[in-house]
Amino acid sequence: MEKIIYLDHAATTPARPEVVEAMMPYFTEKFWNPSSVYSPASEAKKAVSEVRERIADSLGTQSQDIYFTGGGSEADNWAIKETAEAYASKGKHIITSKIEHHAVLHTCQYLERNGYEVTYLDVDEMGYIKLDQLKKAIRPDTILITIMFANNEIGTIQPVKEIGAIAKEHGILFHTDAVQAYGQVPINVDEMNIDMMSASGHKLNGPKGIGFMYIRKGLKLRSFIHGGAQERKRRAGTENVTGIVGLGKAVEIAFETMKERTGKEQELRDYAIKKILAEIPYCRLNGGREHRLPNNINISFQFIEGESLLIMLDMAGICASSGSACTSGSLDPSHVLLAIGLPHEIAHGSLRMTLGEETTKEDMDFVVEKLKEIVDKLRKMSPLYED
Amino acid sequence: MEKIIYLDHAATTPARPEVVEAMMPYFTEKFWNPSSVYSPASEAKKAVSEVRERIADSLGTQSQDIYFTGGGSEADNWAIKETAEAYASKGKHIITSKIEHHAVLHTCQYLERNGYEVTYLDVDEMGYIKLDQLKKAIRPDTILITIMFANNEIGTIQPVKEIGAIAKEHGILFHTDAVQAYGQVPINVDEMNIDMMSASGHKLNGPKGIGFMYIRKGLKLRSFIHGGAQERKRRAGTENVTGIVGLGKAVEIAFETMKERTGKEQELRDYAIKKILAEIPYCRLNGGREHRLPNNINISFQFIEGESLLIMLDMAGICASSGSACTSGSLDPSHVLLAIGLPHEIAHGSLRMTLGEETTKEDMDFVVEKLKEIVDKLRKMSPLYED
Amino acid sequence: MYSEKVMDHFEHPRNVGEIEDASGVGTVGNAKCGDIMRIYFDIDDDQIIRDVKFKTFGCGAAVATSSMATELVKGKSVQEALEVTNKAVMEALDGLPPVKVHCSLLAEEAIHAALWDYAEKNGIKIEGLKKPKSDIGEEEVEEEY
Amino acid sequence: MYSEKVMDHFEHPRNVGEIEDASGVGTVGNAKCGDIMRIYFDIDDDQIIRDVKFKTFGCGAAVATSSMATELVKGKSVQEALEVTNKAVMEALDGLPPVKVHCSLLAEEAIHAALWDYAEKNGIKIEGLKKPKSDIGEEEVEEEY
Ligand SMILES: Cc1ncc(COP(=O)(O)O)c(C=O)c1O
Ligand SMILES: Cc1ncc(COP(=O)(O)O)c(C=O)c1O
Ligand code: FES
Ligand code: FES
Repeated sequence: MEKIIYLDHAATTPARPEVVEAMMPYFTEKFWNPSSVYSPASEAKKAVSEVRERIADSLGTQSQDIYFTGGGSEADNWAIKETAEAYASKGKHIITSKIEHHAVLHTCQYLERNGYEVTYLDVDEMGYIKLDQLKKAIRPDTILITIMFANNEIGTIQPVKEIGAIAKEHGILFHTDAVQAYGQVPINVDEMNIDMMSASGHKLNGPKGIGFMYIRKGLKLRSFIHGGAQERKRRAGTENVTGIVGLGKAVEIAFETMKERTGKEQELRDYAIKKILAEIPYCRLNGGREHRLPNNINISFQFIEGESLLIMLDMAGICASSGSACTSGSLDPSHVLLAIGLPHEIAHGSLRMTLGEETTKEDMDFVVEKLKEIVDKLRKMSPLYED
Repeated sequence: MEKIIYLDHAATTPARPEVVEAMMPYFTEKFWNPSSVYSPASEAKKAVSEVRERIADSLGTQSQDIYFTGGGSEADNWAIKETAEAYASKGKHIITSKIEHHAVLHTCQYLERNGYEVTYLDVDEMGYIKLDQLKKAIRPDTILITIMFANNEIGTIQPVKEIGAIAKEHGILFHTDAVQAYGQVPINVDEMNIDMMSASGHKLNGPKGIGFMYIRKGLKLRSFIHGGAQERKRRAGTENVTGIVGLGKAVEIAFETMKERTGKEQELRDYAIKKILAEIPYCRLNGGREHRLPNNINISFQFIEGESLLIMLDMAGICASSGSACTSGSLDPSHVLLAIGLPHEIAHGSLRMTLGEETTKEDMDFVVEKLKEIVDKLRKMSPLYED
Repeated sequence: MYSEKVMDHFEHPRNVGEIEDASGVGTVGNAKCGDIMRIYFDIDDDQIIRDVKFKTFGCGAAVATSSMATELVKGKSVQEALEVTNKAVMEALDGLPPVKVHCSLLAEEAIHAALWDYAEKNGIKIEGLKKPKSDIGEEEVEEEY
Repeated sequence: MYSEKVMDHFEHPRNVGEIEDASGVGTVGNAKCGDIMRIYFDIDDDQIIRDVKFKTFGCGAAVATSSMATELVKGKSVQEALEVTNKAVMEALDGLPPVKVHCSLLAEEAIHAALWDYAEKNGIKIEGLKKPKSDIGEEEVEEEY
C-alpha cells in the first residue's frame, strides 16, 4: 500500500510507542487491582497516583482534583448532569454554545427533556462566543456555564479566561470541554477560573477509552457512575491502570514537547492554508484566525460535497474529515459550520485537516496538489458550478 | 522477590499474552477512529464488529444487541438508571437483592433518592435468593428485576433461568450483573430470559477499562453517556478499539477453554476447601455449595480479623482478599456476609481466595500450611479466643 | 463502507456532463442532506433514450447511483426507464449502506423529473408517471436510539 | 499502605499476651469496624507501670498501635501513661493512613479503660482520667463523595 498521509488528528491519534511501552507491564506482571491490600498491588496504586500528580501539575492544581473517566464523553456527561443534579435547588438554567461537541449538546438536550432550561449562545463568523451575550444570558437561576476550550471542527479557541472570570463574578460554575485543547495549548485551571474540565487520552497520542475530569475542590457534584469507592468515591469501577499509565506517558510527552511541536504544526498549518486559498478558487477558511488550534485547517470548497471529496482524498492516501468523525452517521451538515453562518451547501463542502507532529511540508504540498485536482473534478460534476 | 501466589482473580486478572498481542497493532498502526470515512479506518471498524459478533455468539444472540462500555460498573449504572427512566411511566419499583455488587446497590440507592422504590431481597445462608419471595415482591408498578448472576464474594450462582422466567411471566425486565459469571459459566440470554446483562473485560483475563452490556432488541432504554452516534447511537464516545480487541481475544480464549479450565479450578477449589475445613478449627465455608463459581473459596475464621490475615498472607507472598477489593476503602464488614447471616465479628474474619487457571495444587498446599500458622498466630493475639 | 461497484462508479462515473437542448431535464434535491442531482435526456421520436448525462452535487452514493442509473436507462424506451427504480439501481451496485439508501431515491426521482419535463415539453402523457415532488428524501431510514 | 514501623510492629508485636491478676484491665471495642482491644497493666505501689500486655482483634493498624502503645507506657507512671494519646502513638509509628486514624483511638481508649479499672480497684483517683465510653469510634474521618 502506498504512503498514507494522516490528517485527522482531531478524530484520534496513534498512541506513541513510549506510551505503549509504558503500559505493557501493567497488562501482565503488574496487573493488580489498585484497591487491593496486598503489597504488590501498591505498584498499581502508585502508578495511578503518579499520573494523577502529573496531570494535576500540567493544570497547575493538586492531584486530588483529578478523576479518571472512560473518555471525554463520559467526563462531559458527568460534569453537566451531576452539576445539574447537585445544584438544582439553586436553579435549573445552563448556558452553553451552539458549537459544542455532541457530548455536551446532547447532554444539554437530555436535561431540557428533564425540566432544565438551556441557553445556546451564538458564535460569530469565526466561531467565537460573544462575551456580552454570555453576560446577558446569565440569570439568577443559572448554575452552569459549559463552553468548550477549543472547537473540534474549526479549531477556534474561546476566550476561556474571560469566560471563567464572568462565571466567577456571578458565582456560577464553569465547565470546559478541553478534549481538543489539552496538550495543545497551556491551561491553568486557577488562572482561568475553570471549575471542571474534560479531557480524553486518545486525542493526545495516548490510549483510547481513558480520559479525566478536573473537579475543583469543594464542588458538590457526586458520582455519575455509582459503585465502588474508587476515585475518592466519585467514580466507581476498577481503575483502568494500563489506560491511566498510557495517558500519563502521553501527557508527559505532550507537555514536554508542546512548544516546539505546536510551533511547527502552526507554521505548517499556515503554510497550507495560504497555499490552498491562493491556488484553489471559491474557497474560504473556517474558524478563528488569531486563536486557533495549532493543527487545525478547515476550508469550505464551494459547489462540492464533503463525502465525495473525502473519498477521493482517501483514494490518494489522504485521511481527512468533513465535520466531526463521530457524527459521520449523520447526514446533516455540521452544526458548527451552520452556527458560523455557512449556508447548507457550503457547509457540506467543507474539509477538516488536522495535522500531527509527523506531518511534513512535503505531505502538505502533495495534499494541496491532490486537492486541486479533486476539487476540479468534482466541480466539473456539480450542477451548482458553471465555469 | 519470592514467588507470588495470586488468589484474587475475582478482583482482577492478568491480561493473557495473546490478548496483549492482539491489541498491539491497534495502538499504533491501526489506531483509526472506526467512525472515519477513509478506507484504512475500516480495519478498526471491522475489528470492533468482529468482537461484537463473537460476544453475541457466546451468549446465543445477535451482534447488534451488544454495546461496549467502559467497564462493568458503567454497564450496571446504565441498565438500572436508564431502565428506570425509560419505563417510569409504567412504574417506579425495582427489585434487587441484598448481596449485589455496589455498582448495583449504590445505583439503586441513588434511584431511591430520586423517587423510586427498591425492594432488596433477602438471601438464605448460602446466598441464594428465594424465588417465592421474589414473586411476592412483584407489584403492578415493578419495572425491573436486577439480580446478579454470581456473587463476587461468596461465589453463589443464582437460579437465573428461574428468575428470568418469573420476570417474563410478569412482563418485567430482567437485568443481571454477570461480571463474575461471564466466561466462567455458560450463559444463554434467550433461554434464561435475560433482557440486559453486564460484563467486564478484566475479570476474564482481558484488559481493564472495557466491558459490555447486552440489551435485548426492542428495549426502550436510551443512552447513559450522550454524545456521538457510536454504538448505534446508544453509547457515545470514540470506541476503545484496543480494549474491544483485547476483550474479544479474552472472550475467545475463555470460551474455548471454559470446560477444561473451570473443571480444573473446581477440583482444586474443592480440594482446598476440604483441607482447610479439616485442618483448621473454628471455620466455615460461606456461599453456595452446588451452584458456586468454579474458582471461589470464601471461608470465615472465627476470632480473627480479615485485614490482619491478609497482611500476613501477603508477607508469605499470597494475594487474597477479605470482602470485595473495591470496597476496601470501607471498614464495615461485607454486606454480603452480613446478608447470609454472619455476625459482625465472624464476617470480619473472612477470607476470599479466587483461583485462576495457573493455580496449582502445590500452591494450595502451601497456602493451607501458611493459613494454619497465621490463623494460629492471630488467634493467640485475639481477646475473643480462649484456648 | 461502499461496495466495489459503487467505488468503481464513483471513481469513474459514466455519463457525466450536460446535453444542450435536451429533450428533458430533471433537477431534484434532497432535503435530508442538501444534495442535488440533475439528469439530461436526449430522447428520439420513438421515445428511445439515445443519450443521457448527469451532474450531481452529493455524496459518493449519490454520484455512483447517478452514474449507474444513467447506464441503466441509456438506450431504453421511456416506458422502460420508468421501471428503473432505486431498488434496481442499488442492486446493480451490489447494495448501499443503510444510511445511504435515500441517496438512490435521488436518482430515481431525477429520472422521473426529467421524463416529466420531456412529457410536458412534448405534450405527451407517460403511463404511470406522476408529477415529481419538488423535494424527496423525507422517507425515514430505520430510527435508532 | 502502612509505614515500615507499622509493619514491624504488626509483624513482631511487642507485649502480646495476658497478665494474671493484673492491676488493671481495659477492654474496648470499636463500633465502626467491630474490632476489640484489651490491655493488661501490672502497676506497682509507686504507680509505675511495671508490665503491660495486650490482645487485639483488629486490623493491622489496630495490632501495631496496640503494640506501640504498650511500648510507650511501659515503665511510665500512671500519670505519664495518661499523656500517651493516639496522636503520640501514630507519630511513633510514622503515621497511619487517614482511614486508619480511628484505629489508634482504640489504643488510647484501651489504656484509659485499664487505668480506670486500676483506679476503681484501688479506690484512687487519677487526675484527668474520665470514665471510658463503652464504645468509641464514632469520630468521623473526612467524608468523601
Ligand atoms: C459482580 C460485580 N459487578 C460489577 C463489578 C464492577 O466491574 P468494573 O470494576 O469493571 O467496573 C465487579 C467488579 O469489581 C463485580 O465483581
Ligand atoms: C471537543 C470534544 N469533546 C468530546 C469528545 C469526546 O471524546 P471521547 O471520544 O474520548 O469520548 C471529542 C472527541 O470525539 C471532542 O472533540
Ligand atoms: S448523503 Fe446526500 S445523497 Fe447521499
Ligand atoms: S479497622 Fe478496625 S481497628 Fe482498624
